[in-house]
Amino acid sequence: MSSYWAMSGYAAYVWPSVGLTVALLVANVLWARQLAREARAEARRRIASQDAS
Amino acid sequence: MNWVWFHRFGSPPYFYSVAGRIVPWLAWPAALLMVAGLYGGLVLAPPDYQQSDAARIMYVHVPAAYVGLMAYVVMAVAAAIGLVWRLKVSHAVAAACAPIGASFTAVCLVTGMLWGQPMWGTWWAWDPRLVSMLVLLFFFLGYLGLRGAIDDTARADRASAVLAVVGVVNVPIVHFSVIWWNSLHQGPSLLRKGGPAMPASMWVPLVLMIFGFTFYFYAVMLMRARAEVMRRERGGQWVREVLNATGDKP
Amino acid sequence: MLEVSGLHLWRGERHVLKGLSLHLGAGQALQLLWPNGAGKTSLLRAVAGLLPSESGHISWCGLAVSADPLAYCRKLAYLGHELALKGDLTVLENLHYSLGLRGGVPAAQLQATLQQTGLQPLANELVRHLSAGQKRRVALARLGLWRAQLWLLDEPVANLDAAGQQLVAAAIDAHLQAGGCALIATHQPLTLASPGNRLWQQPQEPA
Amino acid sequence: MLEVSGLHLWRGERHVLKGLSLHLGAGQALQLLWPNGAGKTSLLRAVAGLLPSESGHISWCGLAVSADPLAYCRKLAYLGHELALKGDLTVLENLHYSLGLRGGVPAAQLQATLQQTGLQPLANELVRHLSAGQKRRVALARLGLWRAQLWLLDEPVANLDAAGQQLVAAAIDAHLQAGGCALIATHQPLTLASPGNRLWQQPQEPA
Amino acid sequence: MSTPATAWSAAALVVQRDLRLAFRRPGEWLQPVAFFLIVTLLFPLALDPEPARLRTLAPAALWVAALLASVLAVEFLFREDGRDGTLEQYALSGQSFAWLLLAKTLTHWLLTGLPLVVAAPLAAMVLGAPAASIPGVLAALLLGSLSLSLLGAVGAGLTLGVRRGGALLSLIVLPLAIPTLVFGARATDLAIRAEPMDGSLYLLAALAVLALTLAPLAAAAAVRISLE
Amino acid sequence: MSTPATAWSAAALVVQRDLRLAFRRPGEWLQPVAFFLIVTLLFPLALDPEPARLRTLAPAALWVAALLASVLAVEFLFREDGRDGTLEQYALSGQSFAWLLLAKTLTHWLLTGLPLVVAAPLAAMVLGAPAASIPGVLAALLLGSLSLSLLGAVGAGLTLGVRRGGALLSLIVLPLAIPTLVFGARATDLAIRAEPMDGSLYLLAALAVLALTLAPLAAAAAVRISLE
Ligand code: HEM
Ligand SMILES: Nc1ncnc2c1ncn2[C@@H]1O[C@H](COP(=O)(O)OP(=O)(O)OP(=O)(O)O)[C@@H](O)[C@H]1O
Ligand SMILES: Nc1ncnc2c1ncn2[C@@H]1O[C@H](COP(=O)(O)OP(=O)(O)OP(=O)(O)O)[C@@H](O)[C@H]1O
Ligand SMILES: [Mg+2]
Ligand SMILES: [Mg+2]
Repeated sequence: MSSYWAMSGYAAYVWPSVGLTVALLVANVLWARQLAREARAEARRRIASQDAS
Repeated sequence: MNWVWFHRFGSPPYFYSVAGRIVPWLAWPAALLMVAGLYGGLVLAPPDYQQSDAARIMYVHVPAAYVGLMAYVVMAVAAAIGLVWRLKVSHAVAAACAPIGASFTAVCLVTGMLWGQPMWGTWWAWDPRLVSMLVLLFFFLGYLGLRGAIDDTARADRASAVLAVVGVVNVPIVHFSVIWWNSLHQGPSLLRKGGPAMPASMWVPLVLMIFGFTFYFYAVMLMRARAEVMRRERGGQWVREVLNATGDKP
Repeated sequence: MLEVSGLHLWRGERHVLKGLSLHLGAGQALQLLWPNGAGKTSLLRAVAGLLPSESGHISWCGLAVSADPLAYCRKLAYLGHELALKGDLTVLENLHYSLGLRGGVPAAQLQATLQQTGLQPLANELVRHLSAGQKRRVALARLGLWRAQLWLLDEPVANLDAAGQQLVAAAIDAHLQAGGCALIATHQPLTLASPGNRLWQQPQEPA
Repeated sequence: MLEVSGLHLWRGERHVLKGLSLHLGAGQALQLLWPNGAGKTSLLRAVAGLLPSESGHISWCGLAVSADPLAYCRKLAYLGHELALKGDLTVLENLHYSLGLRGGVPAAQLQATLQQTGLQPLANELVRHLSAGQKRRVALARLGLWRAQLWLLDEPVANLDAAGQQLVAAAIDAHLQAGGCALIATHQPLTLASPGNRLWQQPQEPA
Repeated sequence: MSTPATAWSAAALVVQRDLRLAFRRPGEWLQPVAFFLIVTLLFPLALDPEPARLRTLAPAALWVAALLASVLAVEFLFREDGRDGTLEQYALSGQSFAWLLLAKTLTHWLLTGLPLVVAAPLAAMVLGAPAASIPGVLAALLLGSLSLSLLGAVGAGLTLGVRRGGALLSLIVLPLAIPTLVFGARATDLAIRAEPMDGSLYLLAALAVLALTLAPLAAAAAVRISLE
Repeated sequence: MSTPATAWSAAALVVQRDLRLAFRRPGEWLQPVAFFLIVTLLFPLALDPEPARLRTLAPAALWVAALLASVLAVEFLFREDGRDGTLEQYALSGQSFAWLLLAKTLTHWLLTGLPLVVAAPLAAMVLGAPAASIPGVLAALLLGSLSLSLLGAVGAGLTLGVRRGGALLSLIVLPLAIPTLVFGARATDLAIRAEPMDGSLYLLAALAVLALTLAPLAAAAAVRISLE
């Protein structure tokens, strides 16, 4: 198993590549969801205040 | 030619609801394909006879490169449509492409450098393919910078759209640079006359990854575009209806 | 001529104008005397098209301003807290550049206005070298020369001495007489001779 | 406390102050009501030491200010046309940094002043997001907290609504009562309760 | 009604006006040349001035300096005319907007690009280029600076309405300018080594022609947007 | 009466304030680094990228890029604080004006000079400098960028009230900066060739100390004049 993780000596190149990619994939999803949440929250606040007046 | 669907899709409420329905159909296949592709590429595929296990970087490098380029093309096409037909939705799509495309381009560059160090003995070389990919990143950053620097959304849309369209000349340069100039970088090995230059156990995971990344790109892009469309129309009647329909679910 | 109805305006998270409506006919002036932070500047900027409004309707001579924003822009003159004068240009150069945008004015008229606003001796002075009130006077001269129909004035008498304040009032009166209209934010009510002059004390009350 | 005599001041080619003299004792305020461009701002800046004067003498408590400029600076507070507020900092941050240079104030006092000037709900707002009058109020709050003996105020009531103008007058009265003195350039005479209040209409007449 | 001006006479008017303005304010067009000369002069100071070594760097130093000078200069191409409404009037003049902007850009090149070319012999000598290479260096810079001005016009149009536009402008223009930089420096290198440089010059000429046809269109679209 | 702030606490406040402002507006301090990186990147593109040749150019390219980046950045050092009255209040604060401006200048260096130093390894690698030379390159750039910021402050003070100050600023600062440039590039050259570089570093340090003592006084005098 450890020989697998060692990637025949290229571990220092392979795993950072994979790690960086996966991290960016996850971050992009979270970022998009955050934007959607913000957009909805803002719209909701505005509509509520507009209805109140 | 029936243009009705085109105009329908250009209306924000229609786009918002249809895109919302499409996203899961893209996201789940994307996740499955990427898991399968990564497993196939990192575990099942045999080490390359020349590059040994370093070749496994291919499974993230190549799809990231393809999707970075594709993101630019999608962005430029959406921007051009927005310029010509003045469709807000189209501009929102272009704006959504840029950050994702920039991150894929950055992934391609970084993984390429991490691959280059063991293979070529250098992190970076002033090679046409590498430089043109770096220029692609600059175009993405310039697009984002220009969009951020203009306060008025409509003007930001149109100005950045011009830049997106101008920058599209760079895409064929990236792709054909290995053919036009003699390059350090590898030529095409997948889509070439006579079929892929590697065994199926190597190219099948690569193809899975490419499709997975592509689906992923469209899924996240549509998510961003929906948020963008809603942000622009936050006071509008259809937003009110959409929010009432979804209740207080976040 | 100007008709605003049901205007809602947000500044950041603050709901500043809540469904405001107002009407301005030819020869009319409306002075907003609202307290600090009530939304005078915001309203003027929204009417000028500088701030997008969430909802509400603004029309000019019966036509929605969004229908032809460029034509509408040519009809209005906005004078804000910031005077849009370049300190590194002289008074004349500043006037030349900003009037050029609207087609320019004959030299004789320019001279007459300079005379009137007391800027004659300063015409070739850099604006950076003027006192606060003198800068205001330059902005005032420009306003008169633009020949717009709708004046949007944000505290036009700030920094002006007594003579300057009378100058402003006279300019507005002349503008109204010529069939123009004016929306004015101020903390010192101007005494205008025109019958079409109204004051508006609080945003909650109707105009 | 403040004694100015024979002050000559040139701005560019313009001889603005021609041998001006004035005296301000403890508890006294002098309001300059000179017309635009007469040299109010120039005088205040010269007294603050920001403009070098050609000739003339300025002394504080009998001592020439040029003898120990730093000590004199600590005694004075200057509020000019430019408010020295950073748009990208909040109200509290702005106050914190500008008061810190003079030794800072206790938190309780800060809160009390914010309350008084109506800035409490805006304490954590970026100054960029404030209206013109709200910005003025921040500058006013800072002025009160500096606890200087000599106030040099350049149009302190510009942009302020009626309530704000009373606030300024009250602040000046309190300052005079505490033995301070104030030199004020303004176009709207402030009604002060203190007996030491004087108006000065034209630079040609003596104060 | 006066008859509308022909395209040529309209362009001539634009060129004349900009030239006259420039002669009133020489600071504006002297600045890029000064910058170009200062930057190239800094190189011999920063390197130890051994001629052979300097000479190998000359192409890079010349072209980077020219590129930076032209990007800094182009910032002012449309700035003032945009502010004072002249561009608006051009857009409404009934002449092809792209054509008028092309005239403006070429005048700008006459005023800021051509002086670079004129100053280039001095800069090249300072950097140790042999006298025989000067014609080649000039030819490359002539074609290259033309492309750079045209590409800069696109960037200047896009950043016209932007507050602190300078940094953004360089981010936009530099990627576009890379091919010109690469081929221009290569041509200069060949000239200094006294090798045949026709190929590179043809490429530079091709780039200039491409820029000449496409850049005015893009610039016109960009300027129109910021006038809206 | 409250006790006046000590000189140190006053300086700390100035530093904190400018750092906080900078974090609210990252564009401002990212711009010089971006410029520095782009300019160094242009050099390999303009040369043919043969490592040995690139390496000889590296010191000059690094230092010219750093100098230009720092001159472009320093333009904004006093601009905004001058416009909104903050400098006036500093002058009246009862603290030594030169001392407060020194604090401001050092913060500016932290925000624009230090990032150059941080980015320098990348730039040096791009230009083909061997990894072993990086510490030396960094040390030279650290000392040099400090001097450049301080000299820039004098120029920024002098051009504070001047129309279109940018060009004038570079004309004032570049001559002042030549010694730093020369010794800095020499130190870098020695580092890249793996030769002992102590002498040059001492000289750079001496220049930095000189700038540290004299530049704030000159800057304070200059700013005072433009406040008038
Ligand atoms: C920073 C360095 C690198 C960059 C910027 C880069 C960029 C790219 C790009 C843009 C593509 C997609 C081009 C297209 O098909 O349109 C690509 C594909 C590819 N790259 Fe890289 N690359 C780098 C380093 C490397 C290294 C070191 C290797 C291996 C030794 C490599 C191997 C490949 C392979 C095998 C492909 C797929 C080619 C195909 O099938 O079409 N790359 N790279
Ligand atoms: N930097 C300068 N250079 C040359 N002249 C100047 C400069 N600053 C002011 N002046 C001139 O000095 C005179 C006095 O200006 P000052 O700003 O002191 O007037 P003021 O009384 O404050 O006027 P206001 O009521 O308009 O604020 C004015 O005529 C002005 O044009
Ligand atoms: N950019 C902004 N972001 C967030 N809030 C803002 C912004 N600009 C203004 N505000 C807020 O909106 C409200 C109205 O501001 P506005 O400038 O319109 O007031 P005003 O009536 O002109 O006041 P003044 O008499 O002080 O000029 C204020 O409470 C202010 O804090
Ligand atoms: Mg206001
Ligand atoms: Mg004044």
